[in-house]
Amino acid sequence: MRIGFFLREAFRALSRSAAPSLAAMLTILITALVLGVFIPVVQATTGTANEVRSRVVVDVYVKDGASDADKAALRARIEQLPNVGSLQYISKDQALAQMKKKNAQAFALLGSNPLPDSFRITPRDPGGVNAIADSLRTNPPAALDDVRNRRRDTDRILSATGLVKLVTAGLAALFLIASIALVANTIRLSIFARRREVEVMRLVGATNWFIRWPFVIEGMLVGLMGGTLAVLLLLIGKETFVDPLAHRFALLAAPSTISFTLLAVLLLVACVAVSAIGSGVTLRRFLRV
Amino acid sequence: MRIGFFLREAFRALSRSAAPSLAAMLTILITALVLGVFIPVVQATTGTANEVRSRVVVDVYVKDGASDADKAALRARIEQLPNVGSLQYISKDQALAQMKKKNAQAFALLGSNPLPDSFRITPRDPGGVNAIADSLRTNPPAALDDVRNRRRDTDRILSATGLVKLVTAGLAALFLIASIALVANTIRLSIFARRREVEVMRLVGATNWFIRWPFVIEGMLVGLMGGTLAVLLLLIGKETFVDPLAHRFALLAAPSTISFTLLAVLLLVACVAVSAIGSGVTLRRFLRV
Amino acid sequence: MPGGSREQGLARQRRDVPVVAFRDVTKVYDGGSVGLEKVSLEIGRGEFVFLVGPTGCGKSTCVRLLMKEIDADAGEILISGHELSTMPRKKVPKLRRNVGVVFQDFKLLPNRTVYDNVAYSLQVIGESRESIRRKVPDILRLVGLSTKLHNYPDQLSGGEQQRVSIARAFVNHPPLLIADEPTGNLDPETSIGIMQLIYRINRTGTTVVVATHDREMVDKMRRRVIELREGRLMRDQTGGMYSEEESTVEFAARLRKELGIGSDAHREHRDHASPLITP
Amino acid sequence: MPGGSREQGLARQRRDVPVVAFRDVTKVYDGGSVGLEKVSLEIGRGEFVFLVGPTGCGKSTCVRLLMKEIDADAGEILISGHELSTMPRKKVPKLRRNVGVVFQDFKLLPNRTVYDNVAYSLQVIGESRESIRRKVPDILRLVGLSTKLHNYPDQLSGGEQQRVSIARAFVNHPPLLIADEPTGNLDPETSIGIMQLIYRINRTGTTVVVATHDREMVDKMRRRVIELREGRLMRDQTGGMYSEEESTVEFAARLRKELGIGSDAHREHRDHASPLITP
Ligand SMILES: Nc1ncnc2c1ncn2[C@@H]1O[C@H](COP(=O)(O)OP(=O)(O)OP(=O)(O)O)[C@@H](O)[C@H]1O
Ligand SMILES: Nc1ncnc2c1ncn2[C@@H]1O[C@H](COP(=O)(O)OP(=O)(O)OP(=O)(O)O)[C@@H](O)[C@H]1O
Ligand SMILES: [Mg+2]
Ligand SMILES: [Mg+2]
Repeated sequence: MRIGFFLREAFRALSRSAAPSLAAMLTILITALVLGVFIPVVQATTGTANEVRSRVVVDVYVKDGASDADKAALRARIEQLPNVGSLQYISKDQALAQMKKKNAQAFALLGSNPLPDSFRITPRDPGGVNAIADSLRTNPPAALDDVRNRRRDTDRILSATGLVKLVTAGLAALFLIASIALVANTIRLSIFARRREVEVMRLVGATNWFIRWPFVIEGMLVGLMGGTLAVLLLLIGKETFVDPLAHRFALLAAPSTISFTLLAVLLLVACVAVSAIGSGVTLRRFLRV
Repeated sequence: MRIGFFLREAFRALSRSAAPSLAAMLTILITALVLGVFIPVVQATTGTANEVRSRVVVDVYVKDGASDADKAALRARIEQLPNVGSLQYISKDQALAQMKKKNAQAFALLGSNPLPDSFRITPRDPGGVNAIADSLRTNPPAALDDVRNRRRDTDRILSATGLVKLVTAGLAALFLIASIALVANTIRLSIFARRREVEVMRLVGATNWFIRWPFVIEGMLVGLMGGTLAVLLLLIGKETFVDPLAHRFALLAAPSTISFTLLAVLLLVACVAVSAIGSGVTLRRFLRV
Repeated sequence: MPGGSREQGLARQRRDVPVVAFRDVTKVYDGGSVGLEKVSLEIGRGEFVFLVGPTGCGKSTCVRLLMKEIDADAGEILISGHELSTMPRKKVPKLRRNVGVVFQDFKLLPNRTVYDNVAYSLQVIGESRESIRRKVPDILRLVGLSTKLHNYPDQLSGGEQQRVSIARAFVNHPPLLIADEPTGNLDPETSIGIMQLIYRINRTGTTVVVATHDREMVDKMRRRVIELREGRLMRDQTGGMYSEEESTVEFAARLRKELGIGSDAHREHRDHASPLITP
Repeated sequence: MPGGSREQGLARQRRDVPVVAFRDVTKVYDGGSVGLEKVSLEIGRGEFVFLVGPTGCGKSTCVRLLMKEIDADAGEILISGHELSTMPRKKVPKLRRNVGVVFQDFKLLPNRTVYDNVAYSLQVIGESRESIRRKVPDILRLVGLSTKLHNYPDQLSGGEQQRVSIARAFVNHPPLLIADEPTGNLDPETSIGIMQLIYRINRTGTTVVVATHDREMVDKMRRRVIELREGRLMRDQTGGMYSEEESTVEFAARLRKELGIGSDAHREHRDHASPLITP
């Protein structure tokens, strides 16, 4: 019976004091929409940055004519290193084939194969790539001819992707905090517009929770409606813009982003929670009559 | 005298009905802050994308032993093409020197120079790069040996940077609209909380503009305060986070972004304008008593 | 706009044009409540009229119609010859400045002090700051609120709020003054003071309409009485027995005598008490 | 919480504990206005007390103190022996449910209909829906608002709003009923109906405190009168001349006779009119 009463009260408030509730809903709708667009973008960006970082490698050239035992020792030495993700042996023939594919003209007239055998190390953490190279250079094994980690290129890649990740993470944090603050702020104001009502309820003998529950339920309804509308708009946007575009940009490796269903559920839960908690907490100030 | 009166009225409203004004200010502060962070990021991203796009080139290889006249004809033909930004002649010696710099080992043992002379075209609009190559391929001039525009690489670069530009532009538009909607919404609600006051003023014989001016001025003050706070926070953030980081990421070509002063001025003007106009427009609804 | 031109706005009208004229005015609220039904009446310049009737009979509806806060469904309402229903929205503020109203629910501005609430009435007509600084304390002294100048409405008792509303309606000397239940929250002594004030204002030529339940006051004042009942005009009678030339002091003295209230607070206290002590 | 236990809350107290006791209560508002100054008084179970005094004397301050809407600066306030100043915040709602208050400014909930405003008083004490559906129309018929059940407060006249406030205070039969100026916006006939209702409630054992300016009503009712002046207690007198056993019908008849008002609306209209027609 109580829950029925609170629900009816919440619906009454929604329909009678429509303006403040509508404003709260609009704020939730907008922030959820922005977040719903932004979250996949952040994920895609971070995913791409990580993908680029994973291309950072260390090439270890083997001395021409090194014995198989020396090569095995070199391999063992490399495998012992920390932070080695995967290790690939590239024979001089494979290397030439690759080169020719990349630059046919330059290698077309080549008589002999000038390229050495090599190991290609993909580090587990791209940030530690220079450490791998340095550790091999100090006290080099017999078979080692040269270590190449294209320090300039690597540094630039790491630097750029690091910056991208940092900026997107910063933006994401900023937006999340801003969204919560904006929603809380609007809810606060929408309850402020009805503070006289709350005061009268107190004077008539209503307990704090008796007053609060309808507001909290109203907050949940407002959050649910705002969130649902946002999800619907996102769905429409996805169907009409993103999916056709995805086709156009099919050449790119699409980094995996959150599934739409999960995103929708997350947004809805967040909207309802922030709105309900915001309502409940804000009321406290006006319940001290 | 009138202006003095309106100003006093606005300040009175600010200090007496502080809660709604404060809420409006908070919303302005937050959205301005988010925009203030986001605008330079958008600019940097777009700038970087453009910079990457500008690296898209078409290499036109000249037939070995082509006559000077033929070469000149080829050059003239290229220069006639639309969308040619800059044209650079690379002799076979220059080409070899470049190659050696990039991959010393592979070219170290080379006896003769296998590379041809070439022209490098940088298109004005990178999007039209394939059109240049195609137009040279159909009906090729005598000196032309081959046209290389690395179609796969080019397409990927164009596609990726195009996506980046599209997404950032979309996000920027979304945020701008969302910010304005959020601020307008809060102002609407903050005036809604004082609608009784407005109705009484009407009943006492105040004209619409007599009522409106103080609200508009209050809106300007609220916008100014919110904007100023946002600019201050941005400045602090810039000094403590961005500037030290910029040093760390100095390896990257920093794409030029809006100057902080210009950004601050833009934000302030936008805050004041949106807030003042929002106040004035919202009032209309309550002035119909 | 200079202070003088306002009064002229109405004064320019021909002398014999009634200040207020209702012609078959009907107002039915959404939901079917009858506010007024075919009410016709005229109030001449300088008249003092009581509007009486049981609760819900349409008194406040009359006031709201006169202010053009609501519009009539049928019939004509004229103020100094101006039809209200055809009056453009832009002219409404000017109308309201010429009609001082004491609202039944006071309608004070919650974010302004007593002083500023009253001053607002003068500010809307563009009065100078000096003149406001002179007039406002004057009128607040008249209604007995000189010690509460800087209180906000929610820091006042019911009767004090009512007196602020009265002061605000009076302060700019409107040619037409409408008081809706102006003494509902006031004790008899203060009520007489307020009625005396209204009488004085009436004697300066201001047309006065007072909606009230204070039957005794109405009886004793011997002025014209318009009675409504369920939105219909039931009675429109001129008392006729009072001397037009009664001074405000005489007037107050007579009222006090007839209502059995002493002229000073202490006497009133004893007089008031007596019926309970000696039967 | 079941409806019955509320009343017991106060009834459990010893019979001779006064329902209300003020001991040297002083309330000075921020800004220095004196609300009450060293007021001591006791009101016993089942008493009917008038609280009178000029505007701003502290009547509403008393009411607000009794509701613990504000706290006293000095002195003790006891309700059925419970000290208000030491009462924990959590118990305040229970106190307020046991005190029905008619507020001077009505304090209706703007977003609820007349019906829902009154029903809210019952909902807070957990009354069942059936019992609410039975009681609310009953009490609204008693105050004469059965045709306005679904109006919102801003669609009511001043007097109608006041009667909603009265109905809300009565509906859950609180052991203590406080009415702050309950007839300020009502015509004499309706006022008598309301006073008759309050009298009837008093006769069922409810303690009643009525703050009012209606001197005539106070005189005629012949009940205990507490008079305040500038926050000080000036008088605390028991009328003593009325028969305790007067029925509500006799009571109303006597009031009508003494106030010179007919018992039905039509007669009242003629009677009311007469003093102005024939001097
Ligand atoms: N906004 C409204 N919507 C619907 N009905 C209304 C509205 N305002 C007033 N009424 C109804 O119109 C009738 C007349 O109301 P009005 O306020 O004019 O009465 P009144 O004479 O001022 O009464 P009181 O003496 O109680 O103030 C009442 O029955 C009331 O319920
Ligand atoms: N919140 C407040 N802040 C400051 N002063 C106040 C406040 N409330 C009341 N007062 C002052 O306290 C005094 C008593 O007020 P109270 O409301 O008790 O009077 P009252 O007897 O109810 O008068 P009325 O008959 O006019 O309603 C008044 O002088 C009033 O100005
Ligand atoms: Mg009325
Ligand atoms: Mg009071």
